[in-house]
Amino acid sequence: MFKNEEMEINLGPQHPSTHGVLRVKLRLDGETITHCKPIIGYLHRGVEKICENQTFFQGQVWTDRMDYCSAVANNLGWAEANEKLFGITVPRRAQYIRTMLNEFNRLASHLIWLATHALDIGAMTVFLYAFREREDILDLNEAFCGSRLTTTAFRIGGLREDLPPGFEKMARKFLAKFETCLEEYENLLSENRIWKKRTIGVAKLSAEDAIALGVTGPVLRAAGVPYDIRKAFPYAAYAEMDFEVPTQTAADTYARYLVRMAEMRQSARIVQQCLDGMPEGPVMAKIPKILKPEVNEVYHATEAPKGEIGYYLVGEKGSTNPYRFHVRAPGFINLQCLPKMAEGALIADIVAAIGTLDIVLGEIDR
Amino acid sequence: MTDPIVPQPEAAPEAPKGPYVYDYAASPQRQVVMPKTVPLPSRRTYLAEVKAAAEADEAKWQKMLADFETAKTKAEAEGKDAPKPPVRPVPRKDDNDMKTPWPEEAKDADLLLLQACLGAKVEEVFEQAGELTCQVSKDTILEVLLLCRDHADLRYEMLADQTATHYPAATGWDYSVVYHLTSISRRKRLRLRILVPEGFIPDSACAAYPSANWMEREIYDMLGITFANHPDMTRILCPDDWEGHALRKDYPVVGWGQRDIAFREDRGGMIERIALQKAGQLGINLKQPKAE
Amino acid sequence: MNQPTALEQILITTKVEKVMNWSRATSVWPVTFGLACCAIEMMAAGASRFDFDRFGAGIFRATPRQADLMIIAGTVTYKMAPTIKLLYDQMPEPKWVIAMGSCATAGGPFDSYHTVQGVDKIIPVDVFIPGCPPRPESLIYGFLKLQDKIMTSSLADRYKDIFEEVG
Amino acid sequence: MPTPTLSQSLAITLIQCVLVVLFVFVVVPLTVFAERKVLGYLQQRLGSTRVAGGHKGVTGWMNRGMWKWGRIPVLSYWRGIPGLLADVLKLILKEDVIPAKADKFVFFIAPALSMVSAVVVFAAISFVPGTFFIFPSWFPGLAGLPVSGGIADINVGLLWILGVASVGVYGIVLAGWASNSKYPLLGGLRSAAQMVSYEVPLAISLLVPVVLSGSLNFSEMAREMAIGLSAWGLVPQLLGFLIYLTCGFAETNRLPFDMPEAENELVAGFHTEYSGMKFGFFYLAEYINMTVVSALAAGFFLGGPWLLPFGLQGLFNHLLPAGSWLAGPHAIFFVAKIIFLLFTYIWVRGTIPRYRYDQVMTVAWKYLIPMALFNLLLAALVRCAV
Repeated sequence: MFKNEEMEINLGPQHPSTHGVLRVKLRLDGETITHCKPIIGYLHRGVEKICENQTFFQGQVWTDRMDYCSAVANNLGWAEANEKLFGITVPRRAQYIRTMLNEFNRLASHLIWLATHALDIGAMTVFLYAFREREDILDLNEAFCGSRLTTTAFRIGGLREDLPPGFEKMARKFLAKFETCLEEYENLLSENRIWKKRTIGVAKLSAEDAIALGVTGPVLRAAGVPYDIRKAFPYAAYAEMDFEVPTQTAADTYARYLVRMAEMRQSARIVQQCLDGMPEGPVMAKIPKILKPEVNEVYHATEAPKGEIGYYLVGEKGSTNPYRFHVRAPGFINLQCLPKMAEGALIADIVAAIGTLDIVLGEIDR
Repeated sequence: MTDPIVPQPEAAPEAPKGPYVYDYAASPQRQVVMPKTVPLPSRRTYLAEVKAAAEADEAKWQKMLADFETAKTKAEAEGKDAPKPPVRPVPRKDDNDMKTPWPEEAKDADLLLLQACLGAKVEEVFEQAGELTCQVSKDTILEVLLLCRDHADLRYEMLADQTATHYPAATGWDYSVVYHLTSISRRKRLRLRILVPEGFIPDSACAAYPSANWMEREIYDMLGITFANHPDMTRILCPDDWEGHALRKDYPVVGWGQRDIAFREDRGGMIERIALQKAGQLGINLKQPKAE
Repeated sequence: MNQPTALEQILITTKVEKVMNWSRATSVWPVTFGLACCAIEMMAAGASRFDFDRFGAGIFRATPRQADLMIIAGTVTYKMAPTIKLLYDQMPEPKWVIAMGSCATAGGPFDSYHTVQGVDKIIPVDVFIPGCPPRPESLIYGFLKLQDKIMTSSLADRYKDIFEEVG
Repeated sequence: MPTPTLSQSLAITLIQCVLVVLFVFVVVPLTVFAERKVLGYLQQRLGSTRVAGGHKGVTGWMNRGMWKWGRIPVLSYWRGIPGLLADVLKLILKEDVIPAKADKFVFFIAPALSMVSAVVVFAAISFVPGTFFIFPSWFPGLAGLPVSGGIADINVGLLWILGVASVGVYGIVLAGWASNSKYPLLGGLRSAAQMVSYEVPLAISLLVPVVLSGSLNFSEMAREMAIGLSAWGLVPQLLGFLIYLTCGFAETNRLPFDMPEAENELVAGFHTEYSGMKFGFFYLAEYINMTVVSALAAGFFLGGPWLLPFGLQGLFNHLLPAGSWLAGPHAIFFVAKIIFLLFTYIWVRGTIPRYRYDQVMTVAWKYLIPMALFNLLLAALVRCAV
């Protein structure tokens, strides 16, 4: 008389909480998810193919548009991969400025994560507050490279220009107020009963599963694995910085929230150190105008706000274009664990799971 | 009702029937320049190249010396001034901060251990730019991956990245598939590489590292390499009915025209007529598509 | 047709149309639909510093059925194109489209195999906003231009094509 | 006072209806507007301030400031109000899409059901105790007749309110079902379960005023809760008030219980497929329901039209002579209390996140119902003892 029927439902590609154009095919038994399959590719723009047909210098503008929330981190990885390919040594001042901008960018990216994640769970005011602070960081971006979002901040071999006058003052002013802003968000969320109910124990991913699925970034650190490329394989000026890698062991959405909030504090700390210990000197290495590599392949990984972003470059002798340009996008790999997180959970939990993974479809689909 | 003073508009040019598409075959972007070289880094090739270059340099020097000798004897015979003795050319040193990373001999313990464990299955090991590369034979990749994961002295827990490259100019093989392994506990990275000919189906890495699932799907989508024992070997980025594999070197950047879709409702073929007129004015090559 | 006839001038329909246009221009509800980088700037335009809501466009509706405006914020790809067309068809008339950024306008920098070279190949666009991505100010300016367009539009113009077809 | 004839009483009822509907359609759009504004302030932005049409003519007058004092900082914040009119007008003018696979009749009737049940509830709520005003002697036909403060101050007022309000649930459930689409269906199912669950503690928490006042008539209950206790009802009944308010949030689908239309999960929930004024009906019905819930809460727990806060009661008793033609402060302060509660709705929406669906049910069945029952028991014991 009664029969169980599963309902198949499509989350996206146009859906308020899929952070762009992710599509998730869900099979529901009532409100419980029995099967979950993410479908991607709705923003596949052929970045890798385009870059293979452009010179090494031109490749940078496409890295901006991959993970558009953290363009500077993408630029940094790209620039360092190229420098590894050519064997370029970057001046120390340039390294410091890069580190500082990268950390500012981490703040901006985490703020977007906080904003959208909170909005997904229903706390709409945090969205607006986080965007308020993010605008200040974008002002810093704008002061440095003239652009808000797609920064094209670095060049192979260093920076195009030194910091503009007044930048340090702006940055210090921002840092001075940022701590109180963080406390403001935490007042709204950290001890909020509903927030805790919605996040504690939701979308769990154990450390073993996370490592097997290649998950990196805050999601892995929230599972108790202190793997941060800034510490494990130091690049830029991170070897000289004094910072901690925040970890949690609960491996759920709330743990990831705590990890990211702690990371924001650490980022502010690194920025402070960069500002205090900024060395003098040139910001650009001496390199020829046209770069032609020897036969070489490099894989350079850096710690983007979302996890490990790796650039795989193959250089062809005598050619100005990379023979192969491949990006190991953190979101692409991290998204693989969505079925593991969501199956058996309720439909509201998948919204939390997508939010906590902090995905950006631009880099997933490339 | 029309005003007699206003001249009548000229009759529109006769529009040929049928839909029109931009002829991408004629576009310069469509023309694919196939690479002539095989930029596959390898210590063996590098040594051979260096040796050949040194030999060529030596030969050139010998020829210059010989030329000088003949010129000298000729000048002596003719009673002219002796020509200047040749100077051996020294390679120009650029004044910049670049230090080209060459492939170096494998000294790292991991590579030596792999070589010892696998023996003849390892085709090549070398280091370049501080990165360890181990090229293994294409049939044994799953075995090597399992070894890297489980061996007590290796412990590469994570497959960070897997990708492939198309080398149309190579002989005997067409694609290289690279695996970037990370050891979180030992803070080490390792690159495994296999060379795969067209049509060969390598083993999927999913059995050793579940994270290979989507990366192998992406390789299949972009380069057309299928993997054996993969749970879901379908396209991931492009739609299922996509034609061609985009990252092959014989695939044009602008594609084969799939992107030039027109979903927009055309009321009475108006847009087509306008497009045709404009194209005619601009001298763009428009042609009828081939009948399916 | 340039000069309105005496009859048209005194007809009350034009006044009604004015009020209708005013109401439509004042309350333009966009559909929550972001594609790529421009979506972040669209969100920024809705956030505190720029506050899209000032112009009556702050209520982002999640469902196309209740929206008047679709902001194509980002790159349109071959895989996404049918969905965008479907969404546009699901929106009730009268509806408007803003193509935000160079990708939606003309493919932008992505002249590649999977990128549709401009959303106007799929759906009719009212306002194009250049920039990669456009700043929120640009989006607001484009939106004000759209308001001007709505204010000066007339029903007869909007359905001219259909009227011509019907005869 | 003369006894009205049948036609006269019909006319008076009609006038009352018009007044109440007027009240509803003034307060509700203003709530919609206030929602945008208050949320704006919570989020450090301005909210709606402009209408289309630039700086000239009528629209320019609206944009520069509705009134002469529109330039005064605080008052200028109300400049976006004409936008409300535009919203309604636009929704009416919008194309009305009915999905091809929808059940057309049910699809059509659902928003009407929602809206009508929400408005009809107001019949049993009296805004002013006793006489609202008496028609002056020059008024043709109705001279000297009193108009009471509610349309139908019936003896089963509370039953009427609860009964009719639950009909509104059918509107939502039917809307979800008739759309023949998956998100609305989920929204409809959620709302069915949620409404049924929350009506239980809601009704139980309203039983306390019934027990304490011994009546089901709205105005009598309000009087008993205010004057009988000589304090605001929430002083002895804080628990009841909190339970009632929580259930009120759930019954009106407001955050943190907006399960049926949870935007981030179910797109727009049960009204995903609705467009134009049909959607507008759902939208308005939600706000009318909010007003109803607030009116009940203000009536039973905040002193209703009877008691003013902070000892202002005595002041007003002195200022206004008894038997004034308008029972002014009563109506005004009752409305003020309603508005404060409406503000609370918006305040909560701007502050806290959304529950998950199973947690919503947990809250109802595991916490609210036992607490409400305990509260009722306590009230009954007190009543028996006193």
